[in-house]
Amino acid sequence: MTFEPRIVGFLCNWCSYAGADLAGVSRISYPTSIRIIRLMCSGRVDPVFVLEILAKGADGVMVMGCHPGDCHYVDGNLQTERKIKMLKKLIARTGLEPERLRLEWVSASEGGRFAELVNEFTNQIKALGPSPLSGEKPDPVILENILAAKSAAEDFRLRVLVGREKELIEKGNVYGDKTTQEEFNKTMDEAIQAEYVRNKIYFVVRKEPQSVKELSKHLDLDPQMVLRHIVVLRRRGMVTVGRVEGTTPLYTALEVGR
Amino acid sequence: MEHAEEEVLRIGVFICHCGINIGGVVNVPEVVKYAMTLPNVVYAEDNLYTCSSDGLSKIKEGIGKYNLNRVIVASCTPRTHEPLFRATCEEAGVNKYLFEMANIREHCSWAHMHEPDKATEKAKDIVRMAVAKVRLLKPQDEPEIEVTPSALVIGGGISGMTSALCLADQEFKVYLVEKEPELGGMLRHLYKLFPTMLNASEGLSKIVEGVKQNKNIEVWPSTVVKQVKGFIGNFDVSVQRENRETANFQVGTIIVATGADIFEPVGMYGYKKYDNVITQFKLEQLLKDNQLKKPERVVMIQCTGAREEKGRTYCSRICCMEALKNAMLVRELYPETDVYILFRDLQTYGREYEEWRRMAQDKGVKFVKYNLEKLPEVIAGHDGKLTIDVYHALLGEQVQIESDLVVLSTPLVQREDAKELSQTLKVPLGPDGFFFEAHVKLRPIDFATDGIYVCGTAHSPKDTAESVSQALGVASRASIPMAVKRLRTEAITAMVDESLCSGCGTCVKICPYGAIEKDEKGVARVTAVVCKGCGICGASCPEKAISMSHFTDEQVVAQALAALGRTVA
Amino acid sequence: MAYEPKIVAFLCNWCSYAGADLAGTSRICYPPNVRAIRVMCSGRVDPAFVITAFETGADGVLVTGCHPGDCHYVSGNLKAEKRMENVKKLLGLLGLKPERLRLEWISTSEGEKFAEVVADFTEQLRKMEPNPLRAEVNPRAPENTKDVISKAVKKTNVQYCLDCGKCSSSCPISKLNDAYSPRRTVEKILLGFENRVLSGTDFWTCLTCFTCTERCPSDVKFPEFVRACRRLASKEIMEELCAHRGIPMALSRIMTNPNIKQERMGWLPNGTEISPKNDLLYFVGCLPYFDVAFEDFNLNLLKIPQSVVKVLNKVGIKPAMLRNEKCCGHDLLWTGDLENFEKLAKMNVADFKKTGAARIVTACPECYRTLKKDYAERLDNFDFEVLHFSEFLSELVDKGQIEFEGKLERKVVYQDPCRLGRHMGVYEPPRKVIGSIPGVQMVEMDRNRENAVCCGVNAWLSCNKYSKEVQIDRLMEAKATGADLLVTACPKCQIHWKCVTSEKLPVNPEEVTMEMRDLSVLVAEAMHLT
Amino acid sequence: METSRSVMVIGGGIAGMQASLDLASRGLKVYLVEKTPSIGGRMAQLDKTFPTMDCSICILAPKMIECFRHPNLTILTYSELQEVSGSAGNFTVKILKKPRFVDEEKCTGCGVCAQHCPVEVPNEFDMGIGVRKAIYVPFPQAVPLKYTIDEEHCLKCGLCQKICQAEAVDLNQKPEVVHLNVGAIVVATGFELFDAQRRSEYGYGKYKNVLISLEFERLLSASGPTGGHLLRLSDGRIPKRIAFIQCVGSRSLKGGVSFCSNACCMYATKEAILIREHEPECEVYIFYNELKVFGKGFQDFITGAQTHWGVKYIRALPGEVAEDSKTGDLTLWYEDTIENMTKSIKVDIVMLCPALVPRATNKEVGGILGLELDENGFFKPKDFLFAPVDTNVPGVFICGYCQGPKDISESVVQASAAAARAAEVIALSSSKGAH
Repeated sequence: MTFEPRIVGFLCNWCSYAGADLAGVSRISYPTSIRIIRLMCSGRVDPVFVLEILAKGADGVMVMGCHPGDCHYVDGNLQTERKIKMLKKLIARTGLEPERLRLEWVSASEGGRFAELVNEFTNQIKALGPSPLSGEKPDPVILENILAAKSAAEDFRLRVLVGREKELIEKGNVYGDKTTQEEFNKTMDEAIQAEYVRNKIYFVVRKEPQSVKELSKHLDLDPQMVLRHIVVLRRRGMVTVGRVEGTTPLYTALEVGR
Repeated sequence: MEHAEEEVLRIGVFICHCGINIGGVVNVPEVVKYAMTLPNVVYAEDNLYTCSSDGLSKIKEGIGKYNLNRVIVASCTPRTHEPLFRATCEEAGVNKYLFEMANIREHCSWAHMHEPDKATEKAKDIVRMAVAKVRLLKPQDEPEIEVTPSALVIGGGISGMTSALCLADQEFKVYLVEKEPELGGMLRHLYKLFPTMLNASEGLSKIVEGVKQNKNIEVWPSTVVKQVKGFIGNFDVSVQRENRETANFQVGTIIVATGADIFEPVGMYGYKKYDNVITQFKLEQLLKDNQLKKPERVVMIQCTGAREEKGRTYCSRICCMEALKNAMLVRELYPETDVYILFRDLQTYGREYEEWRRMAQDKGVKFVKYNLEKLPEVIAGHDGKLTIDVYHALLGEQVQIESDLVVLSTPLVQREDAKELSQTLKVPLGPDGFFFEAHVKLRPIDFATDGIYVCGTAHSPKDTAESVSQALGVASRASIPMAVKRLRTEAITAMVDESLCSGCGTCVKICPYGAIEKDEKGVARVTAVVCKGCGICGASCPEKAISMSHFTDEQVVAQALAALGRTVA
Repeated sequence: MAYEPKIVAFLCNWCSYAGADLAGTSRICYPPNVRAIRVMCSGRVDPAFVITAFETGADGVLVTGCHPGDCHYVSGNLKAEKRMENVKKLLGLLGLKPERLRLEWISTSEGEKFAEVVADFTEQLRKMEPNPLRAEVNPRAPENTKDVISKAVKKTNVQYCLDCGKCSSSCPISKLNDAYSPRRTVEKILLGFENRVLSGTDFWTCLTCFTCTERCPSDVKFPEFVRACRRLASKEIMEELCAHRGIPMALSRIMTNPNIKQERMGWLPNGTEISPKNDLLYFVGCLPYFDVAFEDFNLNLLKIPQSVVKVLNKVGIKPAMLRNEKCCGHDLLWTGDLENFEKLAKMNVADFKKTGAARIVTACPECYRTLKKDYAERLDNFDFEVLHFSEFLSELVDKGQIEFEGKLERKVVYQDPCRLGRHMGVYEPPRKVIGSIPGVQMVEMDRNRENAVCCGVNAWLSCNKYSKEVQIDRLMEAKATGADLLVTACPKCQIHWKCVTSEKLPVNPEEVTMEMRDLSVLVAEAMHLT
Repeated sequence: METSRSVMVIGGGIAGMQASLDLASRGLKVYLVEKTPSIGGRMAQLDKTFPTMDCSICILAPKMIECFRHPNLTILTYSELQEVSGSAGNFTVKILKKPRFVDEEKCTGCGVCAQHCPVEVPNEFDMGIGVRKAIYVPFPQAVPLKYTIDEEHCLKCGLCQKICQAEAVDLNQKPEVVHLNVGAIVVATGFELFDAQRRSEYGYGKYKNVLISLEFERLLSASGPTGGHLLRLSDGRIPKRIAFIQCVGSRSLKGGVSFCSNACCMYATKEAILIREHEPECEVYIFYNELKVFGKGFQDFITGAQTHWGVKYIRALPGEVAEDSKTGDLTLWYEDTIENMTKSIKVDIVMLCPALVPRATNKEVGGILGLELDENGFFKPKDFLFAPVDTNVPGVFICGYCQGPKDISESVVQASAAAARAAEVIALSSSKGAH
């Protein structure tokens, strides 16, 4: 049978949801693939939602908000944009196609546009095929990666960076010096990479204790980097030395209340 | 919260045919059957029109008969019908926040009318999603807060006084704070007011009297606002008099009517270099005090320091009329005196002012258009005269005008102390330096922060009539909360889990409404009244310490997973 | 009583002048009344020279040239002959004995003949009374330029100019001629640069077609402003720009002379009836003169008054008419000669009164505007209802008093004359009349009614390459409608268009040549009255 | 004298809605009387609003719904003022509710009737560019979302009656008179467009590709007849060059109105920017006489249009527009008053900005209420300076465009002002009543 994508759409109450209503009112048909969730503002979309849903096998996720400037909540939609930007980078690392996540602006008068977008996105997903995480036997590797990404997204560091982006770039930090978009992106990318890997390490060693060597093979990462991450994880109280085999310490995960 | 856990969920689902709008596409009975299979659904039925009066009574019946404590209506868009059904639930004793709508018309039957089967499947999913959410919903109440029925008006000019009088007439107490020792503001310095040419002093004295007489208005001259704490309904204001003595008021609302200053064009067109180069404002005073000696030729230069490429890019709105007015006054006073107006675009807008241009033309005032690219030059001529060398854009040639009085029309600019006030009140200033309203079109005199309003030239340059309109406007806006006395706070608000909050302040920065501040413990505290419930803070909180009532993470995710066919039971 | 006539003689250089010389060298005596002017060829003698000679008081004009065949310039003398015939006709119309103008062939060897001709001509003139036409020169009261202008500015709303340029971009001329812009003219006036304007060509370039007036948002009546200021503007430039050496204006000036007794009713067809007194007076206008002046165009313009009278008779009206009707003065008024205009107006009105008429009908839009508006404004005793013939006809159509015979299978396009349309707002009556003719299919040019385009010249001024472009453009527009007949209600339109099409054309003549007809003639035809 | 604590607001445009909401939210009973079948007014027809480029209906619809939901607010659509007696604090009002031939109680706005209605007529809301049925809602977001049968075009075929399962269609519905007792009255009748055909030199109504502003708004609007695709009506081609002509009928001593409409320079700029957004290839020229940039953010908006969007401004009001009957292209003649040259330019579409004029019906409304009108047909304020929203009749207030030219924000401000005065009057007269 043909593949019917499952798409979850987060729509803001004021523009996009109204736009979807208008599509219906104007009897503009589009694929049945999308399931709409109404939020007051697209800014409410927590990166964690998206990763959670992808982990549970959604074939695609659409986030829709008011056009820049139209936001009912001043600039909530710009916050959304930053989050999605970060998310896509994060997802890209997990082996899942970042194209499965999409952000669009749809105004209350753009019923036609809404339909077109759903149609377009559905086709795009069809082309990608079913999510490797959907169905009975989700791909274990990608699943693990996504869960790592998810806990990275729950983590303080990435969230605070996203939350402060506007301020850092426009107003400047506590010392009043501004960051350029380039500088910021650089920091952001590093943070994403680091946090993702760390959480990955955490998930790996949670299954069974591992040595730096093994880890560096598993993650195909320079042992030195691995060690550096482990140091951080230890400081965070997420990882500790399980046992020592000969001279090689094997690290294991600590249960952390999350 | 706890009791919600204990109680047994009893969900009722009411599915609407909407005539044939839904029923014609979606197999409603099948959806009803399906709904019954969902966890905690104890009752489901279909109606022809759920929103019709008899459909509504069916809901009430259902609630009573099956003592439902959660209700779902699957029909059209909540954006129009949710309030109706919520009200129905309340009438039947179910908290309105325990109601959820499933939009199976706009988002389903209408959009997929050619695929009835898929539409039916989608309808089931939508209902399932609603069930998933409604199971996690908690009853909410909308706590009310008291509003102090008094207002603080900052600025004793025509705007401030007009607002004050209008509020006072509605029996609200008004504290009118004026920086200067005297009431009256800008009008005290003006001669005649366009378009009626009334003497400013005449118009002003009536109003000042009115204010002084009014028992509900407390005038505080020579006073400035020092500190403002609190939020709409309950502001704590402390003011300070010249003589350092301070005072505190409790007010429900605050009106900013601080007016504007006139730009001093030092170094432009020989201002302050030649003493026969003066500002339009100065000319008005000379006319007022009958001090103007007969000039042979007057040249007025518009847009001096306004509509610049950089800096003051804005148009000051009133200067053209000011110039026309004074030009005519001069011609009336000294008919032999030539008057030239050097302009860029004549802002003779609205009902009267085009007619004003014609009046000036009738009176023989001469107009010369110049361009930003080729500004006029003022050159010293012999015996104290000045030569204005201007490129006449409409003739395409350089024209020299000898004049013994050059008058510069300069824009209104924000006052120096406005920045301080904007910080005290936590309300923004715009790029042009004037106070920045919540929305240019639909909330032109509100601030994004509830309970604080702006009017008059503090908002942007405008004439007397326009200032009065705005002043009356804010009087209406401010009287709303004070008239209803109590404010229902939005139930959909952010909630901070203090145990998780690290006080990083991200939410404080991110909230568009300044609804979050750090309390003495250094953790975030949400002012429910001010919160609009967008949830941006929740989605951004680094510690995930903030959650949104009625749109909690669990609820949203549950809905999403239900969409994927993975019911979280 | 005996008087000494003054004779102006034009002598051609090659024959007659030499002849006159010979008379002298051979000591042949002849009267001293002649004043000789040497021209290279008798063909050089412009009718205007002759008219001017008479206007300024010559009792006789003698034009002499080589004998036919001897002309140094092949056929110049024959042209002269034809021209002088025309001038004689004009003099006849003005009630002046044609013999006062004499054309003689005198060769180099005919010294005696020259003397005889002069002697004989002098004798002949002595028998007549002195030239009655001598127009009085009007010493114009000195005026304060600034006052005239500021009055005009107020009267015509010039001060309200918005500098929007609608006038210039509506003006048929400034679209072609960048040097000319009503807006800039106004702007200069308002800034006090009037001398620059008065010494330039601006005021003489305006067609006074009222298109700008029609469209100006500030209701600036530019043509009327121009009219008010023309009396101040440079006459030299005007004369340069004036077509036909100013004959028409000269004729009008001559008519201000109370002594003249015109003979202008010759065209009246037999069988038609007019009456000395009637409620309706038909004001013909200068058509009899134009018919002569523009004979070469063979428009036979006299068909117009003939048709009018026939139609009037047909509906049982014997109109009053003026045997000594004077020019309405339109062209004088629009070139700033107020004094002579007012003289003509007064004389005409005096004559109108004699007929006991209450209504005046005319087929000429210029006369129509001048009587209805300018007479009414300037004379306190003007109490007549003035109608353009088209209005009169449409009344008849309404009353069903017109019987058309058979069908007139023509596709007709109508040109709105400026003075009838934009000046006076008469757009529909002509259309109604044309539309009511059985068989006629009426089409419109894209630019019609208030947007119609002028025929290109007014008051014989500034007839130049620009006006020609305007005319050709307009004729092409008319042709493009697919109509086979171009109807207008103004004789001048026909004259100016005919003039342009009779010259060398920049376009294929096919695209512009059209059969033209005056409304009155068309109606007469349709009523089978011609 | 007993006072009514309710207010009648005449006109359901943005001004009327704002005044109503202010009054209702402060606890007074409000009757909002609207002539057409839906509230929303002119703003609902706009695509975007300057200078923020907000989607007009997006920011308006919530307000409309708020009006509809508000417990203190009763909307009387398709209704007209008939009679008023009494005085400030206590007016008695007669309203004529025209028959919709649809029972507002029963109609659920589902629209099945319109799908089946055989009669198609040009939709006024879309300025006649789009079509609607004889039974219709003017636009999808209409409030109340109740259908209306337009008697003029209805064939009385009864199809809608058969099809409507809510049994809402009632072809024998009769006009109904509603009696109200109110303490104050707010008038907000808004504006209409100057008839551009009166400036025949521009060929509106004669040339297909000469449009007026509001038609253009609908053409640009995503919910408009072309779904927001910018097309030439004559041949459906995408335009490559568009010219705006300002001051059509405004600022005129002759053939128009004497005043400036305040909004045209800005909305033309807005539409110009939208064109450049839709069709970056399409050149846009704005022919103006004076740029009116007096409002907050206006100058920056225009500067942006010039520098960032490449909109060309030419200081000239064209003298005439001519059509090439074969191609439908238009030639504009104008004198560039800065270059001092008379030129012509060929364009695909000419967009006229006609004067915005007070409604002709102000005479009747004014007559019924005893209000003075000025020579332009605006309602006269009692004192232009210090009582701009008061009128010669105590207790009757004016706001929005019917008081004088205004843009949206100025109208909103004045609406609140009128609300304040109305509330004041009621407060004062009831306190008097008390004593």
